[in-house]
Amino acid sequence: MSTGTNHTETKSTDEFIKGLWNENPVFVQVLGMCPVLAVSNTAENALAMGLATAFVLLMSNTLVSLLRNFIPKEVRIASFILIIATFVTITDYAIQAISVDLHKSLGAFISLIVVNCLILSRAEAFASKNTLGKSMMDALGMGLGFLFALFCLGAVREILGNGTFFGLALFPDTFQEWIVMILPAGGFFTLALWLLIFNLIKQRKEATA
Amino acid sequence: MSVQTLNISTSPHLTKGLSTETIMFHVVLAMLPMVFFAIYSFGFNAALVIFTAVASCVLTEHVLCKISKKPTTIGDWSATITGILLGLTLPPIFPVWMTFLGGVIAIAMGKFLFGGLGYNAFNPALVGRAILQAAFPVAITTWYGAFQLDRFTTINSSVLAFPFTEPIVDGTTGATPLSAFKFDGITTDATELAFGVVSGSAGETSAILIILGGLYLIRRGFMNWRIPVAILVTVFVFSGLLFWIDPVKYPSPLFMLFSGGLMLGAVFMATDMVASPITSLGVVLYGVLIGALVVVIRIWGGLPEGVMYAILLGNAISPHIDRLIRYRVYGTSKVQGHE
Amino acid sequence: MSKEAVKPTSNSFIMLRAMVGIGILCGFLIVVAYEGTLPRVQRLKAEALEAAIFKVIPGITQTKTFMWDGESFVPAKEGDDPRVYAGFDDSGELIGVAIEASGQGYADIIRILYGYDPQKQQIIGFYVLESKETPGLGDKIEKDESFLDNFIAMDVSLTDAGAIANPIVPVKSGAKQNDWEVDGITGATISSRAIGNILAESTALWMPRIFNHTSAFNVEM
Amino acid sequence: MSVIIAILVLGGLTLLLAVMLVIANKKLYVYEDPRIDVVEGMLPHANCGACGYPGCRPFAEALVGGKILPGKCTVSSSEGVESIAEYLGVALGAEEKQVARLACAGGTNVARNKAKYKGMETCQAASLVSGGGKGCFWGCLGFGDCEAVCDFDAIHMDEHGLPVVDEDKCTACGDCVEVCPKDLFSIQPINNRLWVACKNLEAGDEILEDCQVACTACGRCAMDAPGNLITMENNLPVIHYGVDELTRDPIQRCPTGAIVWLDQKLGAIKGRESKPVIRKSEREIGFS
Amino acid sequence: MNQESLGQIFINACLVNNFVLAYFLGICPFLGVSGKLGTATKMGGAVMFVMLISSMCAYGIHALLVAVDAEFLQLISYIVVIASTVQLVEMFIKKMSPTLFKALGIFLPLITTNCAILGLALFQTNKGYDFIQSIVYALGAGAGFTLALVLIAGFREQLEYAEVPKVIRGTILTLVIAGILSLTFMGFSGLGTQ
Amino acid sequence: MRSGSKEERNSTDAVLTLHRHTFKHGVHPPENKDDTNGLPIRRFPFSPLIILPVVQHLGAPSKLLVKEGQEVTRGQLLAEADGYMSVPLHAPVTGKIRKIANVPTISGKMVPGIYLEASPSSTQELVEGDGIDPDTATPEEILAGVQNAGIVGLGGAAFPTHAKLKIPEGKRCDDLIINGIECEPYLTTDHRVMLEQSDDIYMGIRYLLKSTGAKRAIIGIEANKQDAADFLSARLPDDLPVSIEVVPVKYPQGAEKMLITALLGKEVPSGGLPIDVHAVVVNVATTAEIGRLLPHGRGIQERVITITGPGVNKKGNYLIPIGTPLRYVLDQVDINGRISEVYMGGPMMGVAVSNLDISIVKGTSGIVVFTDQEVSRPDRIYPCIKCGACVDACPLSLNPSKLGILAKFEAFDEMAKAYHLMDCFECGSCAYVCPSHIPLVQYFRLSKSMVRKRKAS
Ligand SMILES: Cc1cc2nc3c(=O)[nH]c(=O)nc-3n(C[C@H](O)[C@@H](O)[C@H](O)COP(=O)(O)O)c2cc1C
Ligand SMILES: Cc1cc2nc3c(=O)[nH]c(=O)nc-3n(C[C@H](O)[C@H](O)[C@H](O)COP(=O)(O)O)c2cc1C
Ligand SMILES: Cc1cc2nc3c(=O)[nH]c(=O)nc-3n(C[C@H](O)[C@H](O)[C@H](O)COP(=O)(O)O)c2cc1C
Ligand SMILES: Cc1cc2nc3c(=O)[nH]c(=O)nc-3n(C[C@H](O)[C@H](O)[C@H](O)CO)c2cc1C
Ligand code: SF4
Ligand code: SF4
Ligand code: SF4
Ligand code: SF4
Ligand code: FES
Repeated sequence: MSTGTNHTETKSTDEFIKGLWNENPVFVQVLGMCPVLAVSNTAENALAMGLATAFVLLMSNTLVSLLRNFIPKEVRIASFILIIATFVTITDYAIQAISVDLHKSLGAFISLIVVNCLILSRAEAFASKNTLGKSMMDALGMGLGFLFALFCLGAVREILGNGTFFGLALFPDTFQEWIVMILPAGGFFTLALWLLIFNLIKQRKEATA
Repeated sequence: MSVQTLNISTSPHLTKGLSTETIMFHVVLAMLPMVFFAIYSFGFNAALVIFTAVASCVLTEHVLCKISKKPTTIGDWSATITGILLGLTLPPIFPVWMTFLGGVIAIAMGKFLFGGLGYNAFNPALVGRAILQAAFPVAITTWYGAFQLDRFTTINSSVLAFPFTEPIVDGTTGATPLSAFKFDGITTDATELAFGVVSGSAGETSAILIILGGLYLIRRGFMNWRIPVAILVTVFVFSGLLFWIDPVKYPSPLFMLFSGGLMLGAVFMATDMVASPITSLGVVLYGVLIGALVVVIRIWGGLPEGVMYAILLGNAISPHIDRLIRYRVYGTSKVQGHE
Repeated sequence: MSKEAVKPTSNSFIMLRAMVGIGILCGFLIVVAYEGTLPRVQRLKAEALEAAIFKVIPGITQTKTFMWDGESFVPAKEGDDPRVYAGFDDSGELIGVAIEASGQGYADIIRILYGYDPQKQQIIGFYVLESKETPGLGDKIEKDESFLDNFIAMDVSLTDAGAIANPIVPVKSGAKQNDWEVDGITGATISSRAIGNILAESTALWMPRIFNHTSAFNVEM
Repeated sequence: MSVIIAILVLGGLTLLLAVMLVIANKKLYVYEDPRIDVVEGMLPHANCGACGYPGCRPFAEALVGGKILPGKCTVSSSEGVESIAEYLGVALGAEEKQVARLACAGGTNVARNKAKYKGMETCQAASLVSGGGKGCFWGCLGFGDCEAVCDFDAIHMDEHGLPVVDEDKCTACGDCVEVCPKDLFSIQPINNRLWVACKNLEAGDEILEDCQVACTACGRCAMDAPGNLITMENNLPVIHYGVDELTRDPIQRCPTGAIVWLDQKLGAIKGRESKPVIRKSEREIGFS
Repeated sequence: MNQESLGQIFINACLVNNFVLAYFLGICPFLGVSGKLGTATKMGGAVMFVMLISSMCAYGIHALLVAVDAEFLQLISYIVVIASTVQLVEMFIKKMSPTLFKALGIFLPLITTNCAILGLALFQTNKGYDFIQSIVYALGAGAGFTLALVLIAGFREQLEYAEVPKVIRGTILTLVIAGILSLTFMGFSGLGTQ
Repeated sequence: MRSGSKEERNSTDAVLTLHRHTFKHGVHPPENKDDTNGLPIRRFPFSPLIILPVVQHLGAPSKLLVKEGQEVTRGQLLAEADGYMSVPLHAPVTGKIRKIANVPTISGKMVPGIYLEASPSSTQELVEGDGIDPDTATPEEILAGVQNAGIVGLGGAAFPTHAKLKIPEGKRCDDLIINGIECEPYLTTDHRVMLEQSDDIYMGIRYLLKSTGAKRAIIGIEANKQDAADFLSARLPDDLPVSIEVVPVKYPQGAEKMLITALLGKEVPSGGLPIDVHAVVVNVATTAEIGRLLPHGRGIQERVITITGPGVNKKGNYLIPIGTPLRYVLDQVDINGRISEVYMGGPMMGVAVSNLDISIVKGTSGIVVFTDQEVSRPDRIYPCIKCGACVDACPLSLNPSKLGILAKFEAFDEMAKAYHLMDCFECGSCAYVCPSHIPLVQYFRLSKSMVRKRKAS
């Protein structure tokens, strides 16, 4: 597996890949669950939320990595939170400037990116210890991994729950929507389903390995 | 004396001779009159719904056992019970494909995930119904009148809706007594309710047969009588109190007792021993809680009926009841309630 | 394995400096973003509101915001409350007034905007600004044609005493007989009732005010 | 204007927070040796307890505290142990590898059951029901509790229902010793290859009825063994490892094959004298 | 100003719009700390406590920001103030009562980065609650969080001893139970309207 | 209820009436006593070989006094008590010690023992020691007499009776309870003893009252043995403060804790002994044995055993010498068909026999034999469906359902800490009623042994 072991110097691309798959923040680490569940009722929302999160993650990882030698250990958490909150605020305004409707449907969850455990944990566990380049790759990987997961959920929930994909009707008019998928319960169930799929894949891999 | 092999095993060497399978089978027997009455009053539609529910539950159970490489457990009748109860809680013109899905959900999510027979945290049939209700709220609140003349000649197009398509009901739909009360303030006569000449879920319409089935199981010792009694008494007393305060605003306690899914729920669903508390006192508390929730949801909530939600909440509380309410162990001074 | 040595307890000053420095930097970044996006955000919001007003008062070309100062309507400035939006046609003639109202729905607060025609004493348009009702069920209040038809010409005429003659009442689907009744939606009874109740409450407050002060809206554009 | 407000507000807030943290930092700092984390990271995290500590972290604490040497960890590979020793600058402290040994050879082909046990299929449970029904009270019941308990996959039941220890995988954690209700396992240095594979305390040939490879306490092995290598105690031979050099000779004296030589490759070797038991099938249960 | 009665606010925040089961807030601790009932109750207590504090803080900060016309700093100020207050409280408890700290303290840092806390602050501002309403809102939300946590923990403790298929054990099972509970809580809908 | 004074007895000459109190929960297994409860006690022939484990009691092993080859006479001391928790062993027959070697026991363990060959020609006359007079002896003398007679509890536990009778410092005994319940299905030993050895029982009570200092004795009898109760009350000597109480038929009424609750309305504290509620419980057969042996200074060498079950043709209540091999016993009573299970004790608590070479010991109260046809063990075990039947059966109000699930997942510590595992006395009521056929008692026995093991290590 590609997580850098032994003597080979880890490559930045490894950092990228690991976030996408091996250490996927949602399916493997189970982090940042609130937005994953709340804003994945349509593929579009999921995508937007994923992008917003990835952006904040990238920016904050970058800044944290840049400032890592200036921040004493004792105040690091507080400093990270400050930095993250800043980028979240910026993102919030940016989305408002793009589309009021989008902002309405993402709701309070843009603000809640601040407390997304994923971002703080990457800042703390990775960016504060690694060089700028690696930290950015890590952020990109994790961000895209997060986006990917969100999208997986959003797609399933929208297709079953609404009969559409990115707002486009997929089925004839007579399609019966499964409204439960759009409800909170559907979020829990869909995440459980994806986790199950991931676990099964993992299990199979281990069995063959 | 010819001895070859002695068998050895632990005491006790006697058993009462009752088995889980027997209990479950008798529950099925006790429900049969209801099933027949449902078919009698709602015709082929109900027959198809109930049959589909049972078939899908049993099939799901069998397939899951195969997948997990365990011997099949369909012989213990518990999947059949789940299927019958699921079928009985659905509207008689519920589409077959949705019913089938409900059966799969009930067994897979309500039972198998938790470890199968004996471990289900919630009542599997109600898990199936709850998810169906959330997924297809319109279809599951589309009621059909009982004793339609053509009930043994035609099958409603809604029942045969093509999988994944919206059902289209032909004929007029009827409001259930509860929603008639909630939204239009009309109450229905309690005797009509008791004998089941109203519209509603397939199995909830005849209180008398439900009670008879329950009495049979109680007599055979297969059912804990405290649960239905606690629920029904609580509903009666609570709603009676409200009725006494303001008979215009609140429905009569008899109406509360005999309408909706209360009877079926109290007698056959809240009594599922797996998801209910184990001690007598705990069971009474559980019943009182369910009864109170039913009244609260029906009277103050946004939904006309709350039996399903009340029972599921009761299931959620029952591990805590079991933790807090235990028998006082012989020779100890205090009731065990702590960790 | 990171080989980094554990830092000894840092100098307090370094900590203060780092935190305050970051704080100021952050403040600065936020202000820049805020100031940078503000005009566009405001414009988008105004446009969205305007679009909604145009929808609920058909046939207007311009709008103007008014505030109720307790006695009459005066042109509103930024941030004034409570307010209504008057809609005019090309000729500057008052066509109707749009009013915002809100109340508890099935899931959460529903915010609506409705248009009132003081001439005909009718509600002439209806739009949901914000709702979290169940998609597929409760959100029929935004989309269901027959439900929206309720609000094309809904009677809110006043009695001589200045109260609503026939308060708005929600009724069960298909039971509508009078212009002041809101015909419910099957499967979304709660949400549709909520709309009826919100309207009933809001109209009782605003109709007399607007009807009796129509002239206050006729100001120079 | 808003720039100034923002800077004032945030500057003020962060100042407040920073001051607080500074105070906290001054008052509540607890020192923990960072090497503990590092060493713990190098350990295998099996938490097996073979080192004598309740888990890997306490062992790491003890290592850093100099209370014990890294070689006590029986699970780590030798490189792993070396790297810890190197990191801490201490000696390896490695010991002779130890493994679990089974003192019973009574598989179903040679030992018979007197009664048929019905109930929970574990040795622990069966042993509580009239001893489990095996003819030889001391013998292995064969339900494989030891196989199940071994976290290292070092025990497998053979075709005759007798556990076989994989010497490479065994870490001497002692779980099997603890779980066996008949106390058949013990932890032994790997080079103790002369082995008494019987625990029955009866003397005489009657026991052969129940198990064909039982020790009948005939004492020949002890008589002919060099020096004091073997003595008879409680009707069983006891091998005094380390007293004299181990030889394979005693196995040649044993008429039943209860005393064996555990060859690294070939497994247990019985003496020529012992009656070969060629039966593969299970012996019938019961008696007349 | 919001007109909801205090009882309505409480029921809405606790049951109808339960933070965990309907709003998806605080899912991480919900998944992480719901394995044992003892821990779950303590966590619930700690969250309720922190919610109270942050609700009050948010009320104060909001007033301050409105006064200096810097509402765009709302988010960052909330989070900074909440984080610091929680830390202050943590230190205070540690000093005053080591036993309470043992019961509560270890959860406090966890809670700082919990959506439910910040969500509460933001929602209460959005809804325009006054001081008393805010406090009741915080109490309701905290009670709802605790309720959800305790109900799940009851199941998880019980299901530790169940033949749950191996792939499903842990998070997946918790999510399924949470989903069913979330459906169950839908039964309360409409309760807060009267 | 009947008490000792003459006037009262005359006034209530009717049958004894049912005692109202009983304990909570319990079960009603079919009694199956009718085959043997009408059969008088009969003497069993001597087996040519007697096999005597030296330890037949709970406690320290006794010390052997004889050598291989030695001739012994019936009643002679073979082993003496080694310490306070030990009792002597007497020769049940006149004969010759063939071998001193390990002997098999019912637990499967091999323990030191004696193989004694009976001499067919000898008279089998008893050796007697010094008798003890109940009126003049001191409590200490009585205790010593009980110990010297080798008496252990014949109710099943085989606990040295003198140790139980010794009232610890600071405690007192108010009530002496004579346990004539015999709640185990099939067994009729105590029933016959009450009908045939009433004088011995009353004599025994004299000794017991004296040694414990109790003010009164209560004989507890289950309602299905009304004839025994009536018979005993008719034979009650005037001067004895004894009352006879008939209690409802319910298993396990005979467990001492349950009996105390039924008769005295008190509960023995968890982890405590009857003496903590000022009571001592002794089985009727034990009492009769004391009354029979002490006046003559004899040692116990035989006991009454019910041999019954569908596999036995000559069912009955037999007086059998201790040490008689099981194989010999079964040969004598004519076993029909193929034996498949043999229990020592009743079917609820008795122990299954794995080896017919074991012998009758002092604690054996019954032998129940089943053949292939009768034994139909449920082959399918279902998971616990939480029906609560076990919870409502457990006389100690434990939660066997929860305990069973925890045991299945090996959570032994939690069982002991939170669910009172160690209180369970393995009565089997729970497993008897369980519709899922969960081997609850086996779980608990195993769990208890694991807990003890962990505690020890
Ligand atoms: C046992 C049982 C439980 C039920 N629980 C519910 C419930 O919780 N909610 C519900 O809406 N309908 C439930 N139903 C179906 C109702 O009783 C239904 O007939 C009721 O009147 C539905 O009214 P609605 O259309 O207005 O939702 C249940 C039926 C049964 C048999
Ligand atoms: C998952 C679910 C979502 C619901 N969402 C709404 C909703 O958004 N609006 C609403 O009015 N009722 C909602 N309901 C309530 C039911 O549909 C309710 O039975 C119905 O409003 C009663 O109405 P009817 O008489 O119109 O069928 C919901 C019910 C369920 C089960
Ligand atoms: C479940 C259970 C049932 C018992 N049943 C009886 C019984 O029926 N008769 C009896 O004498 N002792 C019975 N005992 C033993 C008594 O508890 C008690 O030990 C005995 O009566 C004391 O007398 P002993 O020492 O003379 O045997 C039972 C014990 C248990 C645990
Ligand atoms: C009195 C009684 C009521 C029952 N009720 C239900 C029920 O409501 N739903 C269900 O799925 N199974 C029910 N069962 C069957 C059984 O308990 C069920 O299959 C288990 O819940 C599956 O683990 C019932 C069984 C009995 C004896
Ligand atoms: S060695 Fe012990 S634990 Fe292993 S199978 Fe034999 S009896 Fe069981
Ligand atoms: S359980 Fe026994 S065989 Fe397995 S590693 Fe431990 S000591 Fe070795
Ligand atoms: S065996 Fe133990 S748990 Fe079962 S009923 Fe008897 S005392 Fe209770
Ligand atoms: S009797 Fe058996 S199935 Fe019923 S609760 Fe007890 S253990 Fe479970
Ligand atoms: S993302 Fe909400 S608590 Fe972790």
